[in-house]
Amino acid sequence: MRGLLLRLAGSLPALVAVIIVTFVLTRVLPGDTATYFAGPTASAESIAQIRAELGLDRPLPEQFWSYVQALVHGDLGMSLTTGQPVLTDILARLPASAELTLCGLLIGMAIAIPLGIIAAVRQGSLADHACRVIVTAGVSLPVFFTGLLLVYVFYFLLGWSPAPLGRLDAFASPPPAVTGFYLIDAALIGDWETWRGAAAQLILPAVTLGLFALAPIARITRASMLAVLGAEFIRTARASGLSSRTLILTYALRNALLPVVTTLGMVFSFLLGANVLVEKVFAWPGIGSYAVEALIASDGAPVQGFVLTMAILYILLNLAIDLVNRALDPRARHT
Amino acid sequence: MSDTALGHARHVVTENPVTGFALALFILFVLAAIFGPSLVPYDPLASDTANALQAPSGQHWFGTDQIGRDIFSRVVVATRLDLGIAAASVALVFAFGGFAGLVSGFFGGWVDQVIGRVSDTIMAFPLFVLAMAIVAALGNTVPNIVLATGIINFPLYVRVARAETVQRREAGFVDAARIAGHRDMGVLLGQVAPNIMPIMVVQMSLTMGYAILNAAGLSFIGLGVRAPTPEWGIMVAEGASFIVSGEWWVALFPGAMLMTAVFCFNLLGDGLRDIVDPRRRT
Amino acid sequence: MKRRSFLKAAPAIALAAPAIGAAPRDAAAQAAPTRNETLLLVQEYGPNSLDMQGIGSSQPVNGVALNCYDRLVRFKRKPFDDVTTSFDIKALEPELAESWQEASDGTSVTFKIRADARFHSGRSVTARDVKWSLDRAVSIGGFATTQMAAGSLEKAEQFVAVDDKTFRVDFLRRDKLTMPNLAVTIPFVFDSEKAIANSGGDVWAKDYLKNNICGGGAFKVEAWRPGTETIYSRFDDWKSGPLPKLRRIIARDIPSPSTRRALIERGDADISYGLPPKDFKDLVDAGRLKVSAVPVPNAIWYVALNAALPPFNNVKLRQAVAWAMPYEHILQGSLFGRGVPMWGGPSTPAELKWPVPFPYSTNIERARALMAESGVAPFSTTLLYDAGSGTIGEPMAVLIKEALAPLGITIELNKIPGANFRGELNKKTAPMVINRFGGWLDWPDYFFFWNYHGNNSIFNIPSYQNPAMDRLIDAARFAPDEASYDTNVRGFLELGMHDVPFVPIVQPYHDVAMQRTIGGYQFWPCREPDFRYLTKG
Amino acid sequence: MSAATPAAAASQSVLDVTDFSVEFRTRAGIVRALDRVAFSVGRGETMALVGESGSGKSVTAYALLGLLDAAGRITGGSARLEGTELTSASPAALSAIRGKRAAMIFQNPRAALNPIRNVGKQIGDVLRRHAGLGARAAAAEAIEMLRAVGIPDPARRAGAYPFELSGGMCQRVMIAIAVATRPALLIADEPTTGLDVTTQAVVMDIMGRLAAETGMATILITHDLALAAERSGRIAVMHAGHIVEDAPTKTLLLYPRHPYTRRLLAATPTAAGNLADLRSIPGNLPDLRRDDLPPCRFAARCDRRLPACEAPMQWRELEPHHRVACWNPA
Amino acid sequence: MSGQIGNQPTPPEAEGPLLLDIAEVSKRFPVGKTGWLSGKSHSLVHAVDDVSLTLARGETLGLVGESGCGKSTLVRLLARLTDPTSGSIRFGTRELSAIPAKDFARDPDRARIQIVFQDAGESINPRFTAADAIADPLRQLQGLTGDTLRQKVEEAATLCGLPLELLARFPHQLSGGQRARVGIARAIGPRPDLLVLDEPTAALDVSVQVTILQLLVSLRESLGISYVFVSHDLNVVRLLCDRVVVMYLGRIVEVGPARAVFDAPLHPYTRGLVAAVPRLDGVRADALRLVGDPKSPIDPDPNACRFHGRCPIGTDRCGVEMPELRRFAGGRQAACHYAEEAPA
Repeated sequence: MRGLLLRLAGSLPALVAVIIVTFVLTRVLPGDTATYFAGPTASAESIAQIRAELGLDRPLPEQFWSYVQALVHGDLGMSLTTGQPVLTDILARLPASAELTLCGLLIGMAIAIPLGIIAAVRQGSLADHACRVIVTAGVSLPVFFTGLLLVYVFYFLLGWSPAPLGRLDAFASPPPAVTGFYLIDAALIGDWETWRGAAAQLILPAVTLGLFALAPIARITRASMLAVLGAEFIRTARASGLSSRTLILTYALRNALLPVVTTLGMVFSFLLGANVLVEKVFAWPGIGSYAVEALIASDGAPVQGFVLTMAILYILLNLAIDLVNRALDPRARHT
Repeated sequence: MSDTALGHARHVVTENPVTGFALALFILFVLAAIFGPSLVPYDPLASDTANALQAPSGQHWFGTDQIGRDIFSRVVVATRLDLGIAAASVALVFAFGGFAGLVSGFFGGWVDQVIGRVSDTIMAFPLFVLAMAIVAALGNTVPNIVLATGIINFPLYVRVARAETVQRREAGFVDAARIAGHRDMGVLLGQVAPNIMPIMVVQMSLTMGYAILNAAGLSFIGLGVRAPTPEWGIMVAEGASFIVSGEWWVALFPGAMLMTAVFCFNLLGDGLRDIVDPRRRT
Repeated sequence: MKRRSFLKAAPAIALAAPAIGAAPRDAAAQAAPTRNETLLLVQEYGPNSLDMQGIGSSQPVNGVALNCYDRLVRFKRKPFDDVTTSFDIKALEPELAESWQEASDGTSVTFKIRADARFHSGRSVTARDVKWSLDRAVSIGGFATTQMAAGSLEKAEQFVAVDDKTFRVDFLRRDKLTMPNLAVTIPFVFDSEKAIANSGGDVWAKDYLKNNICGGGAFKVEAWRPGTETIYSRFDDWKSGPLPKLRRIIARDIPSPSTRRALIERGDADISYGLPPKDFKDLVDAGRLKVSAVPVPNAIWYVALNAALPPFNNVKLRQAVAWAMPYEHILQGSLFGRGVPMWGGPSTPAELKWPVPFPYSTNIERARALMAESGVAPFSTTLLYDAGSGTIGEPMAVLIKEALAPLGITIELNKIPGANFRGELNKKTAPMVINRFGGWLDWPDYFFFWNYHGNNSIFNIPSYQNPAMDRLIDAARFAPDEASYDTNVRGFLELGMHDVPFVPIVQPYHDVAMQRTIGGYQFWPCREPDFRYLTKG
Repeated sequence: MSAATPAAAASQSVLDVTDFSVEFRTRAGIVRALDRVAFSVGRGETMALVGESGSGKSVTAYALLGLLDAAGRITGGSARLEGTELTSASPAALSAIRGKRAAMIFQNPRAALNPIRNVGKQIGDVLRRHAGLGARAAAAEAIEMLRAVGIPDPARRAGAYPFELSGGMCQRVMIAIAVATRPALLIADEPTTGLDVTTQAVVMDIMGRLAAETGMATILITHDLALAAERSGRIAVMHAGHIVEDAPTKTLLLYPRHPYTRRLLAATPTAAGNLADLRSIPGNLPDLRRDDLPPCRFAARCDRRLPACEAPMQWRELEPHHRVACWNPA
Repeated sequence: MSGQIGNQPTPPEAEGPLLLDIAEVSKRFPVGKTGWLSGKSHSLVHAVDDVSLTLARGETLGLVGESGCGKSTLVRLLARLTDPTSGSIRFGTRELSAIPAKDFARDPDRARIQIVFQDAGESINPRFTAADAIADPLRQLQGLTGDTLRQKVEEAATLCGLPLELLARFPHQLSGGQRARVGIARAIGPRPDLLVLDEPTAALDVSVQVTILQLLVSLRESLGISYVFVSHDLNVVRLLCDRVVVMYLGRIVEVGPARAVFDAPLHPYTRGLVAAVPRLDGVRADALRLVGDPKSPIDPDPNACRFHGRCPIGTDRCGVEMPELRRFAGGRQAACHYAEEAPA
């Protein structure tokens, strides 16, 4: 536990750096927030007045100081595009992104890990090459392009998938928020109708993301399985006549999972970032599309809030990976 | 005994047809980048609104776009820019990230701490959004796109170079070099760097694909290369609105080209890794 | 096309099921609106506030103001075609006011407020509410105040609550725009008591009204998830017009235009707002959906040439550019024919209205000749356009770049993100800008005042300064009679045509696609959809 | 070499290997790694298989237990373990034999154990697979096995992971895994290479004791003639895929007959009084990928070479239990 | 730049009986990943603890002990690859311990102390040819270039019995014995006074080992180099070394003429060690078997004998009093309270 706390403390400098860098970046964005805020017919005076109101006329360090002070009080500022406090927006949208990303990751894992195992067990075989081509193709597809194609084919042409209207069909109402994950919340109250609706909405964007996640997961699974299968303790296990089931699952896979878990964490944080484009295509009310819109609109506060959220998520994620690694690997527990 | 690297490479290519295929594709892309502009049938910038949104035909192999430009010509001509951006950003991050990783892994201590913190900070950003923010803040010019793509790849290069360096820091040949009178920098650049070079080359090939995707993604969002310069990401973005209306070719061909290029670099990187990987070198 | 008609036959099963599932949970609704009473509208983006008077409100907030609040008056509705009802900008009809009377001396107008008018809170609407609301509009600053001023509504003292149901507006000056300006979306009426009670000390209850509807319009906002959706439900006690047929409106924000198109084409959405021209053209051609196409009053797509700075301060050069513009290519390539040509007109305006076709057309020889005459050597310059203009601005820019190259003008295209665009325009340094402008109040002098007048408002993008022009505009604005108005309008139109600081390209269409079952589409100056008249089934 | 049954085969032979040949297909050609190897090991007997690297001693063990990688295959001969033919056994049958009737331990014990599974479970896995024990019984028996190999506080150590144990401890765990099912044959492949000599002595003691107690046959594969001398009853010397000499340990050490055995002994520092007494072996191992391998693979390095050496090699039983594959033994 | 660097003939004033005089050298490493955040004091691994030894000119000193005894660290200390925590390292007349290891690379004495590494394959940069490897120190330390360099490389290779046609090969194209020769050629190229041999034959088959050992002997005779020879193989040490140092857990437990030490060890650990070495005659000294594992080298009790607890003859005294390295007849030393007692 002490180690974990230390790790957490160790990631603070990165967090501080992220806050500073984001602050500076959003301040040098070319847009003029005051002009935007003042509206099309504003006079120079009213723009100046708004600038003063927003504190944009003060020197940067002073602005930063007040930003940090607000941050300490949990105030991330206001979004100009939605007109809401950034914190409210992010809290409302984070579950959508997280649910989408997790599902994408799960789909990716469900396909990539078995593929990676097969490729490693049959190294150099046709299956190995095929696996390599498939996963590489997956990672080579630009997500924005995949998303568009999937919508076109599965919604517009085939009509198999529901309208890409966001998390739920327009006429359905979301389940009462517990976790914010519709699939979980709907399951909690046993509303399977809503569950199916939410799942149907989720599947295309999740597949789009999942395709992208295939390659890194399959690659690392294959590589670490290969390394493990070549390890001496596997030879010992074979020499002990253990069944191939025990051999592959208990001995090889569990060892091979160690680097896979680390990669999964990276892939997850990567997907959280990559889904900005997917959210855009699927009208997904997540934080990625929120950030992109804000960035395009030179709307600083949401961008800062988004980046901060992501950084915290990233740190928590690494912590979770550590925990999983500790659970899997006795050696990690002793450091 | 085909023990040389070249012999091994030949073996990998013949034993692994996928890598051979990727290599052929790669050569094709390079040729397109070099000679493309002088070979294409149409001026990639010339509009012809009378022939807008024509489906692929003998006249226009990949069809025409909204204002009648020949998509085939545009797609081919775009190769140079797209590969150029990717190559430049990869070269940039290779130089800086690779060196930082070397130094970090070799010296450890506070140097390692500082470089590690910088990497951590970059990693803590959602990378694509960071690239967007950099380009948005500095302006959407090609050098800035290159810079942004380089920056987001920095931690990856640091990590790979560092890990490889750490593995070799204690190697006998490092001590041997010290005994032979090399100082730290000499050992680092003269002994360790050449050894991690193959891995770094693999890394470069793999990140080329990612760099292309990233640049195209920026263009798709509207923060990339400026119109009317032919660039795959912009072309997909332009074509996106025509998919549902049935003019699929406007987005499909640049998208497919983009995919093929990324695919090619990824496969090539994989293949190179097999060549470099000592485990496959018996 | 065969493929699509086949697809159309597939029923939207996906939509039906969840709605049933949702109904039992909706405890508040006594009798939930049926599917035929519910409308699904998709649009690019939704409101960023519920208060159109507030600073920084986006275009869709007009729709909120329109549907959730009442004004004293509205424009008289008049049929446009079999799909669309438009309006007569010069005629008004009662909304919250059941009648009004202009004072005989012409210095004020007195409104009688509908006796049965109630707010959503159930309270009766009083003249004090109207006064508070209009006071707010002229005092709050930003767009609302500017718009009010455009109709000479500038001071709170102009608004007088005579008694509970009588309200008077005193005129500052004789302005033909005063009355119409009371019918636009800005001067809407709040439930002032409730607003003040919730204001938290702020005089104009800005924060509260931004997030809450506090009025008496035909619809209430049932749920508002910024950036995702806005759900409206009918106010059953609405008295300012016939009770709307629709009981519930779901307005979803779908940024991707192709998704919006797919939704409407597959029948999943009832109305789609803001599709690219290409999609509308296809939908019109396919003929399976209703498409409302109204040339946007007072509006044009234009290229502004910076008349204050070299090289475009040379009028010959501007004319050369106007002769070199690839008008037809732009209309086809960029707007897919969805617009009214603003070129090839007679050398003097055929009609005294705005917009009106300019006498230019694509004639490269004349352009070359004028270029030579101008004495300007070949040069490089920059053309700005708004990234938000999507599939229209960019092809237009590319075509212009290509078309001007033969004149020796090399153009670099500079796509500016929406938020920065206004800032860039404010700098007044951009040599060439593609933009679109249209005033709510459809008078030529209104457009010219904002765009050509030497007071150099932000919309005078070319920074055009010409005292003769200013005189003509001012004279027309406050012309005492028709004849002098006409003379001055003809004067500034001709001057504009000669000096061409703006090169008009086309008058755009406002296009809305809807299912065949949808009726009663109403077009207003603010261009936002009015749910009150819509029918379904 | 003829297919003669080795003379040393005792009545109670556990493993009989005859004419056993193995090839590896590599890119650079076919490696003839083992050529008509023949030996037997009797119950309770410890036989050492001695040779330099590349002589094929480990390949012999791997091939016998079906642990060769995909490139290797048995091209001929027979190997019978307690009467069961191993060369023709199916992979499943071999898997059932491995760990049950024939077990193997390896060098570098720490790497040879699963790093993330505690040692008790690793022993238990074998017991559950081959002895049909349930989880609980296997765990209990695993502790007994740890006790049997002399690990102090076995109940606690059963929960330990390999990284928490010393190299010597790990090798004892390996031995426990190997002998848990009381196999008839234990193959120890360089079991103490990499261990310190003091640890080596302890580990070898344990192996010897267990072999004595259970009567299992042991094949000790080592490059260390001295270790073989101390710990085996019989030594078979391998060179380039051939067994060149096979004799009781004392006989072999005192009266080596094959020129290679003599050379090997002369190069071993253990016995030498001073450095000048040591003699190297000239030349190198022949390239086993060659198609024209001479019948005697030592011939090119041999100073006793005769024209007769060109003839196919044959075993010569010089005296009972002492075989040599040489036309001109010393 | 080449002038200052590289080996000059051993200066006359350095002519003394001792080439190397190490006194009370210790090396401790902090363990555990501790940063400024944890704030707790470091534990230390006592890798080398209070070691003193001397090496005469032309002498070959053996260094034996089991893994973890500190041989490797001691080697790195004397080769000046790492800095001692305390103590003195005198080389000739110079005190080297004060020169930081990272500066020693350009020190004039760098050429005088060379190493032959344990794993010759790993110690040659895989991207360099044999010629590159041998040339490297000559170029760096003696500033040789061009033909002179080539000539010197070939000379060193010839001295080490390395056929010149192999010089163009990469390490993985060489056999183990050939690689060992490259490693030795590289080390003797700059004509060092002291050659540290760190298990140079550990990875080799006996037949090859013989040739390398014989090469080392002939080089010692022809070049007059002093050797520090590290090995776990007592037989080899016995054959090659004049004197031997036995280490246990970072400390010297016994020093003396090699044959005397192995024939009649004074220290109980040496006795156990010698007894554990397998013998060709098959005679086992089971009675002297050492059981158990060494103690942890982390923060050991400074007042207890390191061997205490594993020692067959130890008493309570050994747990409270660290035995000094005492002198015995025949130039022998041992660190045991009971060194005089005959083996049980």
